[in-house]
Amino acid sequence: METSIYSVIAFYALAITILGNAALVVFARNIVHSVLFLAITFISMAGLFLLLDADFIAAIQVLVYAGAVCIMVVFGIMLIQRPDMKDTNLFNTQLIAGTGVVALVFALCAILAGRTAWTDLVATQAVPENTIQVIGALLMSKYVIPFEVVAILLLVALIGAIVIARDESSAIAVDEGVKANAHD
Amino acid sequence: MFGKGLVKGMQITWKEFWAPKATIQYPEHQNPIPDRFHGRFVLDLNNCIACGMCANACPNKVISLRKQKVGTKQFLTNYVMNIQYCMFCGLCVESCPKDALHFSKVINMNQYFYNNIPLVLVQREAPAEPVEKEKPAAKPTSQPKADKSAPTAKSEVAASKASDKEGE
Amino acid sequence: MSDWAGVFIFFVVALIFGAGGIATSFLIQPRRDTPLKLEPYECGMPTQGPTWIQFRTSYFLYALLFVIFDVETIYLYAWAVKFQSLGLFAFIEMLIFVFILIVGLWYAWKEGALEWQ
Amino acid sequence: MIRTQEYNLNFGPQHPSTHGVFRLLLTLDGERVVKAEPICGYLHRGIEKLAESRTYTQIIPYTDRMDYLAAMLQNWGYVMAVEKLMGVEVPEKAEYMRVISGELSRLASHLIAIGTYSLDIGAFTGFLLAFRERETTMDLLEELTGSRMTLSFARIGGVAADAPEGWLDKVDKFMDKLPDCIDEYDGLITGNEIFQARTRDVGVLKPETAINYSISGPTLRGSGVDYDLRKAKPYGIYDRFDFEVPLGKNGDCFDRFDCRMREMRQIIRIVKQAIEQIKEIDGPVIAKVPKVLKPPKGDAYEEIETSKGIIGYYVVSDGSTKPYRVHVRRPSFINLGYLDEMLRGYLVADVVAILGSIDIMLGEVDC
Amino acid sequence: MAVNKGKQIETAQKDIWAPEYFGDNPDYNCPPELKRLIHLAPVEKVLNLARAHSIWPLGFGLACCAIEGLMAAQGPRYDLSRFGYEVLRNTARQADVMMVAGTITTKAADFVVRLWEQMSEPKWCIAIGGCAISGGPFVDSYHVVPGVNKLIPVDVYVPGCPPRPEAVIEGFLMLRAKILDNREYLENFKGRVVTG
Amino acid sequence: MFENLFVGIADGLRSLLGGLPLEINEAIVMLVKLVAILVFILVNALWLVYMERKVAGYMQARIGPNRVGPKGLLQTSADIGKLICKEIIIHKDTDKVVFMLAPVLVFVPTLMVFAVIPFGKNMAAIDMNIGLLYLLAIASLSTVIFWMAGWASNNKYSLLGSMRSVAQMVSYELPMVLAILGVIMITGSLKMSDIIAAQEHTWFIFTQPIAFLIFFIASVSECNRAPFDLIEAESELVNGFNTEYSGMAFAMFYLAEYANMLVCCAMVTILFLGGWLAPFGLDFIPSWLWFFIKMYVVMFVIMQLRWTYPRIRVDQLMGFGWKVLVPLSLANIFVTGIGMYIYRAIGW
Amino acid sequence: MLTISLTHYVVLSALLFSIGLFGVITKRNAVAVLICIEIMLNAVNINLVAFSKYITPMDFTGQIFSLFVITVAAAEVGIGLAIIIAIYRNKLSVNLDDFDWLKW
Ligand code: SF4
Ligand code: SF4
Ligand code: SF4
Repeated sequence: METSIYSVIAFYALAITILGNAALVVFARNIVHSVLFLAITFISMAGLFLLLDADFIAAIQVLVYAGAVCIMVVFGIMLIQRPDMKDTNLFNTQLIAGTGVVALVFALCAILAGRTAWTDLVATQAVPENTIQVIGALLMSKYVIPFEVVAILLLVALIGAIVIARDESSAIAVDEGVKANAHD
Repeated sequence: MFGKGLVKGMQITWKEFWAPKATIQYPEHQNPIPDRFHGRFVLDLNNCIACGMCANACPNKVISLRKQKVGTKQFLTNYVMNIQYCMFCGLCVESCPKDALHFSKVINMNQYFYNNIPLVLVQREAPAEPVEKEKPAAKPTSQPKADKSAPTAKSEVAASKASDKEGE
Repeated sequence: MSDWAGVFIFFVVALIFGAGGIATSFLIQPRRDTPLKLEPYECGMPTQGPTWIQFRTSYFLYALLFVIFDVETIYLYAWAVKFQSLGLFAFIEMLIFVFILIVGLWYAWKEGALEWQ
Repeated sequence: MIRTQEYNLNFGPQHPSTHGVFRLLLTLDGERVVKAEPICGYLHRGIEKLAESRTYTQIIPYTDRMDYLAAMLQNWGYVMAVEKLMGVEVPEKAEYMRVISGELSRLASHLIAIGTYSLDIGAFTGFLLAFRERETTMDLLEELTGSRMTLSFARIGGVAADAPEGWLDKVDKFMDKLPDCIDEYDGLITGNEIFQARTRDVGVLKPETAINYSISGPTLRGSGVDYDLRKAKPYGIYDRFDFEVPLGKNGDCFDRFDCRMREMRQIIRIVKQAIEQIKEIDGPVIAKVPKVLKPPKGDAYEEIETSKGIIGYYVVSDGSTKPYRVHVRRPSFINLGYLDEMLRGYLVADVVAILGSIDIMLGEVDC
Repeated sequence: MAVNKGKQIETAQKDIWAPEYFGDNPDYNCPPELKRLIHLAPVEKVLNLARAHSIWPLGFGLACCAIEGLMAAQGPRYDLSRFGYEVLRNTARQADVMMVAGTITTKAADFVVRLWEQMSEPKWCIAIGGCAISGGPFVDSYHVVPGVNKLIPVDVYVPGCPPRPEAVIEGFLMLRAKILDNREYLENFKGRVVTG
Repeated sequence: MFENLFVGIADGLRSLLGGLPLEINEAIVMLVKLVAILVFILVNALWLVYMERKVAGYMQARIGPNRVGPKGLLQTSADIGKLICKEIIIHKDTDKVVFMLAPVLVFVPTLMVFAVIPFGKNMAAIDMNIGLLYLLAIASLSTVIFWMAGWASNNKYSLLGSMRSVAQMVSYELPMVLAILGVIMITGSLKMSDIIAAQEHTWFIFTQPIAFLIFFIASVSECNRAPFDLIEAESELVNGFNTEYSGMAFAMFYLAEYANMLVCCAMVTILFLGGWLAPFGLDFIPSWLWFFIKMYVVMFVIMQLRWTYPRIRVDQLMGFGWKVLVPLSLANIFVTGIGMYIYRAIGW
Repeated sequence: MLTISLTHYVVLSALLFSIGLFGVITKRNAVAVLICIEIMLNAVNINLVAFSKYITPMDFTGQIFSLFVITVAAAEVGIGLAIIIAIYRNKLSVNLDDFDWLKW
């Protein structure tokens, strides 16, 4: 239970930043702007993690999400972007249906969250200071199997992405297409 | 071995770092300018006979001179070099039969205004009487108007055009 | 906790510094817009064609490799700080972990994903 | 590989590494060049046309302004053509003066070529160090001719002036010092692994292609074709000197660069021999030619080897004081002919390397 | 551009001694931009001090004069960097002074103007060499613009063909004096006619 | 004597403000530290630009700035003064907000990184537990900002330059991060003060020479210095990602570049050269002075590199990063691990 | 409301998740959908870390889980983008409305 006035302010400020930017991600018309808002969302999320005494996760959030994933998405966009697409991030036809579904999901979540007696579960200890040490130790002992699986997962992702992304067979056909497209 | 060239390069720059510098601090010091340097023109008025050879030799009609007959001699009233057109090639200096035109060692001809760029080497009025003791053949009756109004030199075409016919 | 408050102060001041510099500049700079000035600069010529160029896959592959290895380094960091006290077993485990990823690097190399196109 | 959309990129005219106002319209696929369209003419000053309204002597300063880095060589080519037209015999001493000042000009040009090339590749220091030696060369030329760059030194029938007192010794001394400087560039630029990695196997020009495209100068010799007019058809008094023609092997950028580098050492040899020989010669530096030149009707073509390649002057006379037509075969322009194909398939960074290695001079390209 | 037959020169130059420059003229309609500058005037003195000592040229060479005026002046012997003027910017956006060094042909005139326009204020122009000043040796040519002052305003003229690097440095110093509004220095040049 | 100068000032300030609530007290002390760091960065950046030009001049047989102020020391101040009052052009095709945001933001990661750098004994503004990781995380953000600048300019040169720079920074961040790992394995902590303390006896440059080399090369590349300065690649891409920027916006990038250099040199010093530790027991010189001396030695080497080497081509750059540095840094981890086991077997 | 309890985090997470979900359902651009999935995963992360702090502060299970989530998310974006690039290559479009050849 955080009681310090500063953490309360921090929480609300961060929450507003996160939600606002997440909304902007969805509503921005230009996909590049979406990505930039996404980066801000990620960074403020790291702030939230700091509030939760998870400094290691926060650093990783910035390192991986803001520093790496955003870059990759940006590269992906630059790869597939047509120059004529200024409005690259439009809504599709399921806008109304989507809103309905989302409202439903949120209502469900809210109800469930409200009905759970969180206070019973809350433990009283504080989080240890040096999280990274503990996490390192845990990873090497209790979570060894997931840890190795992560390696496999990354390997598979790497190989899979390379196989998918580079594809020579269709290059010629696309070539024509691109050229035809380039002139209009 | 890879990296030898890299180390060598570092050595050279390191050596250069301590080596004496080639810079000459210009406004205070200056490298001596050689005698033949093609700098600003000077005209030795005593020698010049206003023959117009220099204007003729110039590829770009830079020199415009006005002369006036005073007695038997040609009197130079106006000698303007539009050095904005000049190539500093030295053909004019070479062609001068009397060695009147020279290059000086002055390098700085900079100006803020276009109108000031031409070099006015001579600007004077012709004397009413011939200076020499010889008998004046015919005293010029009308004083030709000397251009005294503007201090800036008007670029003059007449003289160079007149002297251009040799080439045709 | 207070550490991070300090970081936040750093962030705010850095932002103020950046914005302040630019804002001052906007206050005192002369401005005159001409149509030519407002065109993109391309070596003194009007730009030809769209300026949003399309890039090649190699860029993406580099980014992909980077992401994968960046994630890997997280685990490596968590392990490295505990390396001295964890013992041989953890070391070997990490060797396996790294080895699996080296396989990935080797594959990328072999497939030419490391070639600049 | 996915073919991305091709796009055009203006490379120049205001670009740090086009060596003047030259424009390359690159069609790029990613960073690879698909097509390169050289667009020149930004410096077309109509020298050939202007020459028709100047007398024969008056044209000399204009030739300076074509390849302004090696002005003497341009003068030389022109006056040789006129001399041939008029049948003037050039005095011995003038020939030597021409050789010395011409080779110094060539040296200045090569120094700029290697300097700017290293600048293109990204080594700034090489550029400025090359300029240091160029300043000395300029000093020498200035002492001789009165101008630093645009010399206008050659005259029809000889040269404008004899060497001033002690000048030859100064040149000699400079030539003694120069090998050390060249060693320094070698260490700094040629020997550098990064530089070699940048330039080797880039922009390969096959000997046959080079000949077919009529390429000349160090660009040609970098491909291993042994053709230097000074050796192949010795004009002037070049048959009296003992020197080598440096050749490349692969015809890539590095070879072309290295050719210039080694050519500088040959310049030292030539100048040293010329100084030795000129000391024994006495006489005028200009033949007796009439003040007003009126060559007989006819035409003449003379070509010499400049720092960029073979420059040829074609002068047609109609018997008046002014030439009927002057045409110049400009090596830089002709060397550019193969540029498009040479660039294809290379990266943008290589464009700079290749363009720099041809060592074009825009004043000459556009004339 | 028409062939400059008679070499009649109409100059398009800034006359900094014109009365409207000082705002003495009551009829003179002061643009808002100028008004803003008037408020800034005290600051401007300091800023001019900074401007005058950090004139970054646009790395822009056209012909022969570029070798002497740009390269040799940057070179070890003359070393413009002593004054802090060596930072050659490759993009017009960051440059302060455009050194027009070389012949401007009609084909090039277009982009010279474009480059000049694309430079950010405040900016100056130095015309180096005969060609840039007036078309120089090629003034008769059918393809040469007779002088850069037909296209853009020029602050300092450096005649020569090519001028020595020293003269180029001198030109920079003149520009510095102009920016600093060094009256004594400037008066020296007002109506100055060089006589032999 | 001067050893405790800065720490003393901070303590004095703290006790001076003793009456205030703790948070405010801390905040004010932090602010003072921050301003000190900001001034430090700016002064250093100005000095570095000057030094760069001087060093360049001296290596090129000329003398560099010497007219403005004593010995030309005010040259860079004049430059900045001029850049402030220069027009910022926002041309019509730009994405205006992003275009102006990039120069505002470009200083942020750099300054934030300085929070954890110990300039001397007990002289880090914040000595946090995950200091190194924090530094890496924040530093990785600058890639996005460079990309923003390039993309928003809507100029082919800028876009090409920024894409290149991002690809480059991304590729070299990895070997850099992996090289640090060797150090962390020995120290077992991400805290800056622990890392320096672990070098009490031997600097890590001796125990981790490969890591040092990799880190050095990678950090030269990270701050886009020659021979890896493709980002600006003057002779190819005009000015790279900042082609369209003028005036103060450009100055921000310019300053940030040098501030980044400062960070890199500081990192090399901290990780491999023993930070503020005095070598050979020469501890009459205050620790912070040692830190500067070491930092500037590294700086000089980086500058000399720039003025010596040509620029390497983009494909070679990428190849070098991925095919040489990454495998090498992975190998370094193995070697360090095995070496430590051997060392422990023998030593203890 | 001057204390921050677990509920706050859960609600925040739910809101974020909903925004992400909304984006996934309604966006037309495939990359945008991918981005929104990232947001959803992040929402989950908030929960995990919050639980970790409030419920099992000594176990770190939540934190380690979120570590894995981050890993998976990174891998997912990589693969996702690769797939989009591959599809783009065939269809020259990233518009999800065009990706209907699975339906025929
Ligand atoms: S050629 Fe000589 S003497 Fe004749 S006008 Fe010219 S300067 Fe005078
Ligand atoms: S130097 Fe040449 S261009 Fe100049 S005035 Fe003399 S002859 Fe004419
Ligand atoms: S003034 Fe002379 S040197 Fe300068 S560009 Fe013109 S012709 Fe060349």
